[in-house]
Amino acid sequence: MIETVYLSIVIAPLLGALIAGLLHRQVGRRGAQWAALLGVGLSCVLSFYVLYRFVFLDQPDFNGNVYTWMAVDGYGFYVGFLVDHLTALMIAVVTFVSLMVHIYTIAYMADDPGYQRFFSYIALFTFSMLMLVMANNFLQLFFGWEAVGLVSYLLIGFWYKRPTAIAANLKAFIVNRVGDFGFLLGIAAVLAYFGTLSYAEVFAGAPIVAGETMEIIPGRPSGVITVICLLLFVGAMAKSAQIPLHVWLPDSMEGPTPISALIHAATMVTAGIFMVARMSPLFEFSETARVVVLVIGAMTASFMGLVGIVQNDIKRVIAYSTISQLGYMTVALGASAYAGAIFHLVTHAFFKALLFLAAGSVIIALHHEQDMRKMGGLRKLMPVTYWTFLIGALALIGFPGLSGYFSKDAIIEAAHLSNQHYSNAVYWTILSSVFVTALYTFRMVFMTFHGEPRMDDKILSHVRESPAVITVPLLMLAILSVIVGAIVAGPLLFERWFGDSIFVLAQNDVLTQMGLGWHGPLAFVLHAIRNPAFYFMLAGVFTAWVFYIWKPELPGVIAKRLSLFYRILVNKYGFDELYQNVIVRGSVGLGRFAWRYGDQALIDDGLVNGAARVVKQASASVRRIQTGYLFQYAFAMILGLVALLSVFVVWQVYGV
Amino acid sequence: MVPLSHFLILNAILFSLSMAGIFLNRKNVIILLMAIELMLLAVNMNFIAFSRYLDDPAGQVFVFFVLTVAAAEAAIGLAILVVVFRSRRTINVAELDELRG
Amino acid sequence: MTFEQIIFYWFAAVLTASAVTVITVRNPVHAALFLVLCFFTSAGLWLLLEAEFLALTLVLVYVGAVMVLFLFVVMMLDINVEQLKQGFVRYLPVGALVAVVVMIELLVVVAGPNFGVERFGPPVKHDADYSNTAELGYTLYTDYVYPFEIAGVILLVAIIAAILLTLRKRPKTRYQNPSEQVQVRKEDRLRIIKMDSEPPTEGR
Amino acid sequence: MSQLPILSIVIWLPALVGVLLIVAVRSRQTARWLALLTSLVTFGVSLQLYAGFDTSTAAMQFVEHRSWIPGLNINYALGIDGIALPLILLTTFISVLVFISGWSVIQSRVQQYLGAFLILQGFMSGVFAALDGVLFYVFFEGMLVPMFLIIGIWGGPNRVYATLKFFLYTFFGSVFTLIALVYLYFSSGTWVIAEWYVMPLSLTEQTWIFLALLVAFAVKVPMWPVHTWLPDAHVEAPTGGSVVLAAVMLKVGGYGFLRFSLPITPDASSELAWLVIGLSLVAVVYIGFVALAQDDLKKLIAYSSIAHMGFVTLGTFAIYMIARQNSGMQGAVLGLEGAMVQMISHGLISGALFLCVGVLYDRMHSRMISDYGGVVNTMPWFAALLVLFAMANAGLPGTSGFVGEFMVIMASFKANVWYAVLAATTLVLGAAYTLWMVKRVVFGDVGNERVATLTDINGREALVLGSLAVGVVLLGVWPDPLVEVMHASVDQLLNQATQSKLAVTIVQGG
Repeated sequence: MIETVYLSIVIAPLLGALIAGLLHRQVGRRGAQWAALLGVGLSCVLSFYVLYRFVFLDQPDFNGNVYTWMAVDGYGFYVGFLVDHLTALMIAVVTFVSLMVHIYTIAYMADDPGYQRFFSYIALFTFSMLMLVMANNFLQLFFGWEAVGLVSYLLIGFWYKRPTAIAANLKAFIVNRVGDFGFLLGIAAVLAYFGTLSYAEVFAGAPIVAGETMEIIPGRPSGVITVICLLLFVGAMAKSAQIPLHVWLPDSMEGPTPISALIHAATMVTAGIFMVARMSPLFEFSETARVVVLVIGAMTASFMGLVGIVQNDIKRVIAYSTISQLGYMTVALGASAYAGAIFHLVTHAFFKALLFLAAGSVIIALHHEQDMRKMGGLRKLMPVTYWTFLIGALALIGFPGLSGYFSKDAIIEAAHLSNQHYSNAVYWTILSSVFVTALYTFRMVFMTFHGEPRMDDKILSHVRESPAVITVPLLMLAILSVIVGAIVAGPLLFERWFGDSIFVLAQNDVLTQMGLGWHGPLAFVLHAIRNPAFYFMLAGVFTAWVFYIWKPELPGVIAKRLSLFYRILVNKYGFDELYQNVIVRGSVGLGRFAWRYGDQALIDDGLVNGAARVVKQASASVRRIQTGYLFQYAFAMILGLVALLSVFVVWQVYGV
Repeated sequence: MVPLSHFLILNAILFSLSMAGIFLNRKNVIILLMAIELMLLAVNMNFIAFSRYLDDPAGQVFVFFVLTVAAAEAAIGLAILVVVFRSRRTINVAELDELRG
Repeated sequence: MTFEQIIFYWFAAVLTASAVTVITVRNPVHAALFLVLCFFTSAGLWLLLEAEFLALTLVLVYVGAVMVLFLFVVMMLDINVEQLKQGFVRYLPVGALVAVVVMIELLVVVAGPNFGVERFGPPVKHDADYSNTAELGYTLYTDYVYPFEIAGVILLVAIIAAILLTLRKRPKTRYQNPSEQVQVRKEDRLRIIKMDSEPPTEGR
Repeated sequence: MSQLPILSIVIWLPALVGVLLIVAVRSRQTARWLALLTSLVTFGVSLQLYAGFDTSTAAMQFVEHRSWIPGLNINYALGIDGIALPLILLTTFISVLVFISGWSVIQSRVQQYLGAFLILQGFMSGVFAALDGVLFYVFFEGMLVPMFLIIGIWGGPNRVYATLKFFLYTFFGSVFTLIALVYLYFSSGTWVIAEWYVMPLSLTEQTWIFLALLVAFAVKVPMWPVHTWLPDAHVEAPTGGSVVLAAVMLKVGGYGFLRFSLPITPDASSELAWLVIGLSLVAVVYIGFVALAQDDLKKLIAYSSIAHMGFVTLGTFAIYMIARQNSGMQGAVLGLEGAMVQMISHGLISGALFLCVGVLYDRMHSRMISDYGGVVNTMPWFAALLVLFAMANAGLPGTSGFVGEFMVIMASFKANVWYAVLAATTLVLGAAYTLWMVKRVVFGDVGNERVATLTDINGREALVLGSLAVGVVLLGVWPDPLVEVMHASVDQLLNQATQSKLAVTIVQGG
């Protein structure tokens, strides 16, 4: 029975996608919309049913295969599902956000000619994401992993006429492929050393394999688990946009806003976080890998947050904020606070989807204007949007009581308590990033909703609150953004709700340590007064207020004073230029070089045609012997005969 | 009584002379053909001499065949020569270089 | 010196001398005539070797047919002798060298000890009624009958080939075609036309 | 098992009808229907092979055996095992598509074109089914002639150069094969390929035979650096020719390694595995970069073919490196079957991509990427299919392109980490060159007025591309039916390929 439910959760969005995509002419706009909506809606309802069973009915974990993908060489590759607490939570989040986005899309994409296509894509995305989170083995995980990449590719390039969009989707796919490169190698390593790809068997075998080493560089053994974890983490870095593979995420904002909310904020980008959490039984056995995770996460959290300060495109600000928040989650992973990462993932999914959708609401109200310098003063004109946006922003900066507060604070505290290498530095880094987060978030709030309107009068006169299909999802998400933290913080973080889904070695278990000071959510909120993060946050908001409301000329002055620093930030540390000029140009240049000089010059001209040329020249010189005069041929024959005869005679007669 | 070796020596001389003739008259096909006839003559005489000294008529039979073939060859060679002359108005071998590569 | 030896040396000397002349003389007609002399002397030598039939054949076939053919061709063609003799001297050394080398080699082989010419005794004396022709014919028509027939075919081929090669269609030549003459029908020659009878005109 | 000589029918029915078309059929329409019907019947008959195939045994099945040239001990012997079966099915399947796709494209000498294809189809099936060395060689060479004509007569402007290059390259290789086969015959006294598997050979002999075979098969695959004929041939070939060339003919090389090199010269294969693996990795990485630099659609796909075929040879020879690891042979079968799957999958994908190029070429008569742009605006269905095939070419999971690459990378990781690392670069490179091409051709605003006038695929093209798409997705989602037929044969092959022949020699000598 429950198997049917699990299967339906996955299949329903797929059916919706297929109907909306392949039969789009037959079913029409409404048909496609309802097909996708019903598919995802059913999936969402069932997911919450499953979550309900896990939370209240103590549902046992499910781990079963649907069919044999391939059985070779003693290896079994299956398509199968693992549903435990972690999965149950994830599918609920994914389908809920997806459903909200579906509803929102009805209005947002109403005038788009690719309406059916869009529904098909997002339903397909939901299917892929569910395959990813419900996988019970690495192969299916990789399938889902790549499938979400594919749909992300299709969706970023949804408006395929825009050159920027199709450049962004290519970039997203290729960068993700770089991650998959590591990910697939990681899977290969798992298969090679565990002999199976099934989670259960791999995790069971992890303590045994933990002692083994392999020689990647001859003579320098490295721990197998460390290698596996690092390779897998490369995949996570691309998917979850960690430095230096983050470059695709800001560009992916070329996609329609619902996509930014669904894929590039709430779900797909968290796949990496989810994956690492899922692999906690492996990561726990590699301290090196966790240090790397920790440091990368901290770098991403702080550096990308800084970039957010100088962006003017509202969606890009949110995008950089997403990267920064993903950095926080990664830090949590590195500090072994996997539950903390998942917790932040959940809360972030809600408030970031909220922010994106609210931003989308603004954008559509302003006729697809995304530049914040042409916004302002929208507070009165779009009250619902404003208030939901503000809730999202407050959740994002971790205002006490809102969901983001619990999750982010847990992460900071986890970094504080962690006894990893560099954890101290990491702690201070992410603590200071709280200030940055608050600064750019409220810069965005102030520039968009406060102050004087800076748009054309024509546009201004048309601005009005968005329709219900947009505001309802906003409100739903806003409510969740407020309450979810307080509700789930306790069980999720400190009461081991995840059970066996997440494995933490006792000596790394920072959350349990932290749980000693846990006295319920209210106490935790009150605790904020004694929390340095709180003051960092307030400072950030205050700074934003000073810069963008009180003295709006200040940012320009500071930018001029610190022009070097400013330019670095505006250029996003030059990652894009570096990749474009060195790697992309370099690859194409290398390809051209190899083709021109390797294939064409060396092999074709040198070897192939060269051989022909040598023969031709040789025969051209030899052919001069061929005079055409019969008598010369006769002479040659006679002379040859005479010569042979002479040899014979001398040899025979004189017996040389 | 002439010993066999005398015949052989004579034929060797005759053969060498005709070979020299091929070199010397390389442009004149007619004399080339004549030199070839001369060569065959030398060979034939060897056959006959051996036939005589070995008392085996087979050698003479062979000469008979050689004569047949030589006659045929001369006939066709001259016919070709005539055809060549008709088309080129010369029998100068130096101008016949169709085989040139 | 026996009579045989005198004849041999005399004929040998003439043969050698005329052979030299054949290859050196300018005029092809002279060369052909000296070649005829070669054949005659050779025929004499062959008689000495008791190959009467072949000696006569040589004279008849070669002198009578082949050399006449040569002469005929030489005279028929308008040959520029001067042009053909060019480069004669240039090739003289190499020709002479080759000739000498070949001759020395042949002599080394033939006259040297390896070949063992001396093992051959004097030729068998035949009876007076010995017929070389009969002996040759006997061998030819028994052991060598198939090669003989092939030789006949070769000659036939040579004849046809020579004719074919030199045959020239002359469009203006007038000739009778008997088969056409025989096949002729009445309709080809005679046409009977019906005409209206006309009254005599006044002018007549 | 039925008594019909199914294999002979699969080989000779198309070949004979092909001859008939060339010499006797006047009407173009008759020729088209006849060719299509023949290929359909052949495909139907070949499905009988799959239906009647016994997956539990490694023995040859559907065996036919007749004496052919008794004086030289040459037999007309046919049979298939789990390695040949999928390739024969691929051949017959692709052929049907070629006839459908070329329905109205070729207008000159239609009968001869179709006839050449039918003959080609028969010969290709013959190569995979031959059990006798001479028979194999006859088909192996015979294949070249129709392909030579197809490119040479119906090809592009530079076709003479391309055909010459194609022919000389492949001929150069096959001369060495002939020498090797003749040597094997003289040392064994038989042309039966299976007998050669058990024949003892010294390492020196094996090395020479291996190298001789390597030259031939490397050209066919094609491996770096004897690959440059392929882009030229593809560029000049008509669409159908490109499809068959990429989809089936290249597979003969990979099949040759499995059928000849590995079992006949196991020790030399082991000794020289580093060489083949090295060349395969060069093919994957170097050619990946070269593909990135192409401006010509067909060249790009051709180079991508070379890179993908690198996986075939890598998977095939990785088994020897796994054998040296001293940690059991697990993974070796994965490599071999991965190579097989990669061949089948590449057959479908590259065929599909060339057909896509054909669809574009028929409309615009240009192969240059820069002449296109924004095709999706006017040809949405086509664009959808092209993106699907491009994704498959980039090895997206859920398409057949992933399965083979996945298996080979898994196996090569067992062999050596760095093999896997280099092989896995295809994930990035493959995606880069394929999707960059897709971006420039399909996406964007309408590039020029010629693109604006394009019409979407018609029913015939949709049928062809659609059936390939179904195949690609089906194999990607559920590859088990394909690999299942291989298991027994591959297990046996692995035994033969890793059983040293040198020990046998010593036993016999002592």
